[in-house]
Amino acid sequence: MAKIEVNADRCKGCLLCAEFCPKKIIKQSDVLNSKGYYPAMQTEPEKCVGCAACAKMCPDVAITVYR
Amino acid sequence: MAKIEVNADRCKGCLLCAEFCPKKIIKQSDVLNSKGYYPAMQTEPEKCVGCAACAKMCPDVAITVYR
Amino acid sequence: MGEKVLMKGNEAIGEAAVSAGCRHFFGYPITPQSELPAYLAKKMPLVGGVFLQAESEISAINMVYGAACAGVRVMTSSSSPGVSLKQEGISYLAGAELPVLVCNVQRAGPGLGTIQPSQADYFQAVKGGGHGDYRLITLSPSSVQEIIDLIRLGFDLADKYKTPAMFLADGMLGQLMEPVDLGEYKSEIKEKPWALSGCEGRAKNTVTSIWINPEEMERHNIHLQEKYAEIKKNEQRWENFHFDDEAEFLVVAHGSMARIAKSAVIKAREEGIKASLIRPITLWPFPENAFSSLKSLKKILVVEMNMGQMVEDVRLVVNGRIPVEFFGRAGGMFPTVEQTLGKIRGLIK
Amino acid sequence: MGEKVLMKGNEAIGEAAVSAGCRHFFGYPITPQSELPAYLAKKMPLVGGVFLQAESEISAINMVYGAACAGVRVMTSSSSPGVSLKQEGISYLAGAELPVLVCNVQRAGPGLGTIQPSQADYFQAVKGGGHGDYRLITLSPSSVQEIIDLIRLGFDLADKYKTPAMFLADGMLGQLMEPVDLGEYKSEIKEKPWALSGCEGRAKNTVTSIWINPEEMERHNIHLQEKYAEIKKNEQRWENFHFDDEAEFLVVAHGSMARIAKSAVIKAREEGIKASLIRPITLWPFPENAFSSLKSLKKILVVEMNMGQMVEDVRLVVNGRIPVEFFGRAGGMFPTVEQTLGKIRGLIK
Amino acid sequence: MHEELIIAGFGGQGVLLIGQMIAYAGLAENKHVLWMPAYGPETRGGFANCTVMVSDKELYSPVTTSPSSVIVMNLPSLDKFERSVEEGGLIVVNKSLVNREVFRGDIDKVVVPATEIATELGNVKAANMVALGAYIERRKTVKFETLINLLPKIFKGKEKLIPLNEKALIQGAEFVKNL
Amino acid sequence: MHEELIIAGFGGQGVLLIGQMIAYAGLAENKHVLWMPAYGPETRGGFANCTVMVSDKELYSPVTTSPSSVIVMNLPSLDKFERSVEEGGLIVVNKSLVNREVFRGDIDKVVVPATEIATELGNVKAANMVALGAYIERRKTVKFETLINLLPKIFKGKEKLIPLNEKALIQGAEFVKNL
Amino acid sequence: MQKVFEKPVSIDEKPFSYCAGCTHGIIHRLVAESIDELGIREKVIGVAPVGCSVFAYEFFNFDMCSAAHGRAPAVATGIKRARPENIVFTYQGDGDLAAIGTAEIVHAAARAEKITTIFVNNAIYGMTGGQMAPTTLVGQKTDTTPYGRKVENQGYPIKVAEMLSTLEGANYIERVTVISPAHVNKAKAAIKKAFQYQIEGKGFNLIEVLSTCPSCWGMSPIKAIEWLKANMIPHYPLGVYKDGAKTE
Amino acid sequence: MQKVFEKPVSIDEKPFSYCAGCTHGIIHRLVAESIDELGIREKVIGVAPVGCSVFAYEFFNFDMCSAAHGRAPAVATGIKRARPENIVFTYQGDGDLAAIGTAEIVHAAARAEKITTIFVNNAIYGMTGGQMAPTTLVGQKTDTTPYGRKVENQGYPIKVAEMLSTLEGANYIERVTVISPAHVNKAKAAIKKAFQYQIEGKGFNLIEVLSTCPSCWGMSPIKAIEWLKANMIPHYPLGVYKDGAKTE
Ligand SMILES: Cc1ncc(C[n+]2csc(CCOP(=O)(O)OP(=O)(O)O)c2C)c(N)n1
Ligand SMILES: Cc1ncc(C[n+]2csc(CCOP(=O)(O)OP(=O)(O)O)c2C)c(N)n1
Ligand code: SF4
Ligand code: SF4
Ligand code: SF4
Ligand code: SF4
Ligand code: SF4
Ligand code: SF4
Ligand SMILES: [Mg+2]
Ligand SMILES: [Mg+2]
Repeated sequence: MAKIEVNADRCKGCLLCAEFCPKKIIKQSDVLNSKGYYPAMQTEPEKCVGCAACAKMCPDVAITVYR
Repeated sequence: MAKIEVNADRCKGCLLCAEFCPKKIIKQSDVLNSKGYYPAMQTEPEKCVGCAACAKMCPDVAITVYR
Repeated sequence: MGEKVLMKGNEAIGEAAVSAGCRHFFGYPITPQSELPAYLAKKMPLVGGVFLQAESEISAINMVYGAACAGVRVMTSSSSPGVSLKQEGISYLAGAELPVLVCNVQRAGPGLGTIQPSQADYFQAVKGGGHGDYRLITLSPSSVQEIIDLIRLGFDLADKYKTPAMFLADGMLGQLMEPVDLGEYKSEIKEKPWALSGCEGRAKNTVTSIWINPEEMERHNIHLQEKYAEIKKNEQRWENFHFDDEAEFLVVAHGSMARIAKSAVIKAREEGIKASLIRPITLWPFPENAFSSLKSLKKILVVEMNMGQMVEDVRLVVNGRIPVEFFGRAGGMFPTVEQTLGKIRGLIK
Repeated sequence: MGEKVLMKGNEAIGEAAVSAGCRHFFGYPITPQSELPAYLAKKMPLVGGVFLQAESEISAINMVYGAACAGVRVMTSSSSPGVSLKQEGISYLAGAELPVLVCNVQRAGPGLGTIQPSQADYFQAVKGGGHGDYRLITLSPSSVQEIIDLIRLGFDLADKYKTPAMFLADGMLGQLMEPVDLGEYKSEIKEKPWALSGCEGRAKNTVTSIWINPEEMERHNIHLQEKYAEIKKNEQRWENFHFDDEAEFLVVAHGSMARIAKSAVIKAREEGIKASLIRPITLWPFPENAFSSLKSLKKILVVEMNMGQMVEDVRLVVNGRIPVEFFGRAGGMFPTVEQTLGKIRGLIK
Repeated sequence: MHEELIIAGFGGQGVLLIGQMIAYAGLAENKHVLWMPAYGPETRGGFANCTVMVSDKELYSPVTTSPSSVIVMNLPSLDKFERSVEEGGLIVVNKSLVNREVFRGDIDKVVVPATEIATELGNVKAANMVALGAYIERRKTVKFETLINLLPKIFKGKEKLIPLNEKALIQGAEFVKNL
Repeated sequence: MHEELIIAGFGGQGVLLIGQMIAYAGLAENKHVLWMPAYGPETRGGFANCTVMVSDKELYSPVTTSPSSVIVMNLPSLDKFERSVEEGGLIVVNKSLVNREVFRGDIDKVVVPATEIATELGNVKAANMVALGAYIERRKTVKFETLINLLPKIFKGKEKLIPLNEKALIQGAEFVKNL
Repeated sequence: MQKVFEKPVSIDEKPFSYCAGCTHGIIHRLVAESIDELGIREKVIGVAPVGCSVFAYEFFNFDMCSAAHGRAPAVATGIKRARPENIVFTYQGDGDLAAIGTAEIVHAAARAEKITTIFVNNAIYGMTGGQMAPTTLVGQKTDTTPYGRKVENQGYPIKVAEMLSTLEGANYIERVTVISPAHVNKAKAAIKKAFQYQIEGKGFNLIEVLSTCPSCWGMSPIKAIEWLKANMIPHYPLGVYKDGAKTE
Repeated sequence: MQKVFEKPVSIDEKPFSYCAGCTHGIIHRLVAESIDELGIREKVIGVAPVGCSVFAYEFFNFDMCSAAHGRAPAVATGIKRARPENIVFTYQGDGDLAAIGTAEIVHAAARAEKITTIFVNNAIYGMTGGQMAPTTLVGQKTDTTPYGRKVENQGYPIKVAEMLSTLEGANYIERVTVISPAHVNKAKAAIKKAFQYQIEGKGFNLIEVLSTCPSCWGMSPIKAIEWLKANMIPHYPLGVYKDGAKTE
């Protein structure tokens, strides 16, 4: 059991997290955040292995990982 | 047959020439030049082999060598 | 008269330099003048010129020194912090009497400050930011067209007097886009028999700024001062704007600030205030002649995008004849038309 | 009162700095101030201080910036060309409000110039050689004893106002040896809660000179100007020499030049000329208060070891009330007692 | 005629470009013109705006604190510039990105769903042209044809974009005509 | 008492040192004193000179163009400074390195073979002390004993040089007494 | 569930101002994590450069100052000499460190200054809008090399790690990158070690981090990572260039 | 009898102002001889530094200018870019080149600037009276290291030839000295080659010459030569560090 939380206010929608998620379970949301970016979101939390690859690649320290 | 000429006005009496002359035939003169130095002079020209070691070591381009 | 084209101030600097025969530019990137190096990086190779990005402003000013020694027309450009770094080099250029053009597209300081426009490097340019007694011909444009004209003039004056010239603009002008007429321009490039080119067929040439013997150093300084006196006599330039025999109030402003002040003067005139304006074009030599007769004037207002610099030169030339007031804002903020108008109204009291 | 000892000006700078609690010196060699680093290179290790020869004047001023960020009393020293190189750094120090002491033992320029004494960096020090609107508290000593006093004062004022101070001497004073009384001196070292020391037990501290938002930048500039106004109000210092209600002629000179001018004033008095002298000690703030009442004065003569710099500040304060004349020499040459006397005599006509 | 116009929006919405087009058009019609961007440290993202002036008379101050017209492409720009429009001036609002009314009652308002119209035309990026078309139709600062004639110059090297942008300009103008 | 003295010679002849000694002695006698070297770019070789002032009054100008006394240790220094001595002033000449007469008739002259005397004493370098002794004997700017008392301080760490220099000082003074 | 990854304490609340996908942000985080893990946050003093990271003092949560362009090593020297007990580091771009600041970094290294430098090499001047850097690759187009960097005009890119490794005063020099989680792990270890050495009183320590600049390279963040891998790494080989010089 | 050795034409009549026995003079002569032999005197433009050789323009008999302290490589770059057909060289001391001028020399080398640099390393600042240079040896006493250079305070001496050889733009770098006729011969060959390369359009070329400073070292000229041999050569090994980089 694992999951991630994306801090939508820090996220800039660069999608490096999505690119490096081994499970390919991160997508861009279609709701603009306060700074005009579409933040990332986890699509299928149940597949998450909590590897933190996404968080390690996040340039905006927007991801918290739980396991 | 060889000899050197020391330009007494350029010479500063550092005696590097004397030090490196293989024949040890250069000495300091005891007549002050216009700048207050005692220039070098060749003592036994007949022993000079014209090797120019003196001239090569002269920092003031004061030596002309003839052969 | 050629066709008018729209041009950004920073690009106009580059275009004018090339049209003045400048084929060598050495600079280091800094906002807000970046369009200039970008423009010349594109253009120079096309006209057989040299664009070189130096490793620093210090290298750039010394490359400029070298190219000037070699006798070519050469320019460098930067903005405030970068120009501070060039001060030693500028003093060397003045001492060695080398003609070059240095551009400062001013931003606000002190320190790293901000990239917004400012006129706070006036003192640095006209009083000498570097060491020793020297002066820089200092030109302040007020429109993109005038950028073209003054860049060309800057090269010509530098060559004529064998001295470095400073082109002192600000970030607002650098970004401003206006129509310009490039016209036909033929700069007369002076012979430079003193330049370094290899001593073939002549005695060796030497360029230096060291005169270790104080008697010689003083002679050189006196020579420089005589040259500066000559420049002061010949090269004062300014614009009179509604400055006539009836004017009661005079605004003095230069560069972008003069544009804003002109709008304020017009509004003041619409209100019936006999306002006028002098716009110094040469900051050094300061256009003292513009103030020779103050006629019907009651008060002078100096407006600057700084905390009060040119006002000192105005006070020096007015020398107590009439009151000189000051209004300025700093840090990338500038007096607006309304604020300036308010200050003009305030003069009446 | 302690025992008097003979000391060279340059060494006195070092000794005074140490006595003022300065334990950090960063500099780069240059004539004619070399005795100072040599002195501190010997002394600092003995008092647990740091002497570091930087790789350049630019590094030195930035090391000084770093040490000042860390909250210690710190000094750098150079001579004219080297001080030009420090201009960006000085502007940063002013912007970041860091208290440091910068010494300039002036030599003649422009350019490499000569190593003989000069006062030609007056403009650079008091008008701002760097970019942006800032001011440096600028102190000009006239004797070795005063070097001791003003170095100490410089540190205290820098701390008090959180601003860089410039100690502006010249090669003549640097080489001059005179008796000094080191006295008992206890500098009150201010707490510096803003300094960087690691954020243990408190919120993080930040030192910077960037205010990218122009509104904030202007606020910061206004804050600086208010501080400068405060300094101008509180810290003007000067010496009156035979300047009384009957004086008809006033000489204004500072530093070494004031010494020569005093001898000339004395000779003029012997000739029956009612001569007097004002010696500015703070060059910035310029001692305007000294000129508040010009009483019986007929003429003012400003004498400088340059081509005319401080004379502008005198003219600004006199503002046309009476004529201000100038005499100066440059390039390591300086007005002699006889020449100055001649100029004083000339005022009578 | 003396127009002082501010155009504001997000970076990337092309507000600088349409400002330059008006300046070019004014120049082509022998007017006095100027164009000036507001620049910030972060050229990427953030806000962008520019000032354009077109006049029969010589232009002095390049900055205006009371523009005669304003085009706002998003909400923050409306918030920032609404108050500055001079009395009787014009405001053009990109309704698609502005979810509130214009409060001012003393100015002319053109509220156009520029982004939506552009999206319909096939490229959201042409919203600036829609707004420009609407503005010119209402204000007539320059002639509409002058703008259309500029397109080949503006899109030099990207000629395939011309028809779309021309259509967007026209739609913007049409929208106003049909108001 | 107000003495303005210039001491000049080759670099290495110790002219700066004897200047400092006079200043130290003056200080010890509670006089106003100053000492200033003339410095050049080439510290090595070349010429050296310094100015010393000793006075009952406060000292202002540290430079003098008309010294009350001059000590010249070689010919170029005589050439350079002879004319500047004020009327009625004193010139001390190291005869050993000056192969001409002093022209001035309006000043006091002490011509002493300082280098020769020093060589006889065993060290040519003490010529400066000979000249100093001669100068002080004639001019009495400071007391002779004050100078002698200074020697341990001046030659701290090189104490073995004291007797020679003391002798040189005395010989210089004796030479003048016997003139 | 437990938090296994979160924002380090040494990162401040204020969101970064970097462009989307710019790896400056990853490097910031690695610095902050290292400082947290070493327990030195309250002893650290950082020096921000002039470059895109000019506002680093807003993003890190400890004492910081900003230096003039290129002079961070001199500023850090001033701080370290004044407070040898603190941990001092500079964070610098390639324009800052390898152009205008060349003398300062060379001499900080030569002096064996006991500081740590994080050197972010993105082969371009980001902040000023994309001009050539000393590390710009041959052929690379930038604002000031519109026809591509040419050897005849601009010479060769400088390999900072290699150059500084010739200096005896350099204690630890490694080149890393952050273009994959594995690279990030390695980079983190290097950065931490560069601080660890300083804690042990050893200097000079520098980590060169190859970084992307999607904005000025004109690429998406992901394309930028690919470009870095394909073009930068071959010219700037990753690895340890120096470790444990003879400073004790 | 024929003249077999005389003052080169490229040496001016004016006697040198160097101290007696200072090897700056030998190096001057070697530069002049090389220029004479290559027949380029009328094409040469030299750049004098700030240092004891600040007056070099008086001693050489061809076009010269003097640069600000440390900036000779930038000045030479300006000249060479303006007049590529001329032969441009700088003559610089160790303070000038390796301290204040570090950035300028590194970047001239990185740019493969087609110039020649004669670098006179005498481990001290001569002109200003004997302060520490970046090349001052550990333990060496100078005016500003009165207790000897200490690694803890001033770090390690910089090996310029080694450092610059890491730059791809450096074409030819050799370290020589002039402490015996044989060394003089070698130094001459190196200097001549450094000009020859420039004639062929190749740069950057630098010859580091270990040189004495009898005055500031406080030694007789002959003792100074011995000291150089015993102390400097072990730390600054003679030899070719780079030859024929990939500039064409
Ligand atoms: C003295 C000075 N020169 C130039 C500048 C302009 N400037 C700001 S940042 C920068 C370069 C930034 O590039 P880099 O160091 O590579 O950092 P990046 O933005 O790529 O992270 C320049 C030239 C300045 N602020 N100060
Ligand atoms: C900007 C500046 N800083 C410092 C100086 C003072 N200065 C003159 S020469 C010199 C160093 C000379 O040493 P080096 O380059 O080794 O040459 P050398 O005299 O030993 O041949 C210095 C620091 C100067 N003239 N200008
Ligand atoms: S923790 Fe791993 S699996 Fe889960 S979202 Fe992140 S990268 Fe994907
Ligand atoms: S990597 Fe970070 S900033 Fe980028 S999309 Fe993912 S969460 Fe957002
Ligand atoms: S040429 Fe040779 S032998 Fe003759 S004097 Fe010179 S060194 Fe001696
Ligand atoms: S080497 Fe030259 S300067 Fe030295 S003593 Fe011999 S001739 Fe004279
Ligand atoms: S410009 Fe480049 S380096 Fe700067 S923040 Fe944007 S992507 Fe990063
Ligand atoms: S000081 Fe040293 S380097 Fe300079 S000329 Fe004298 S011996 Fe040569
Ligand atoms: Mg970069
Ligand atoms: Mg040296």
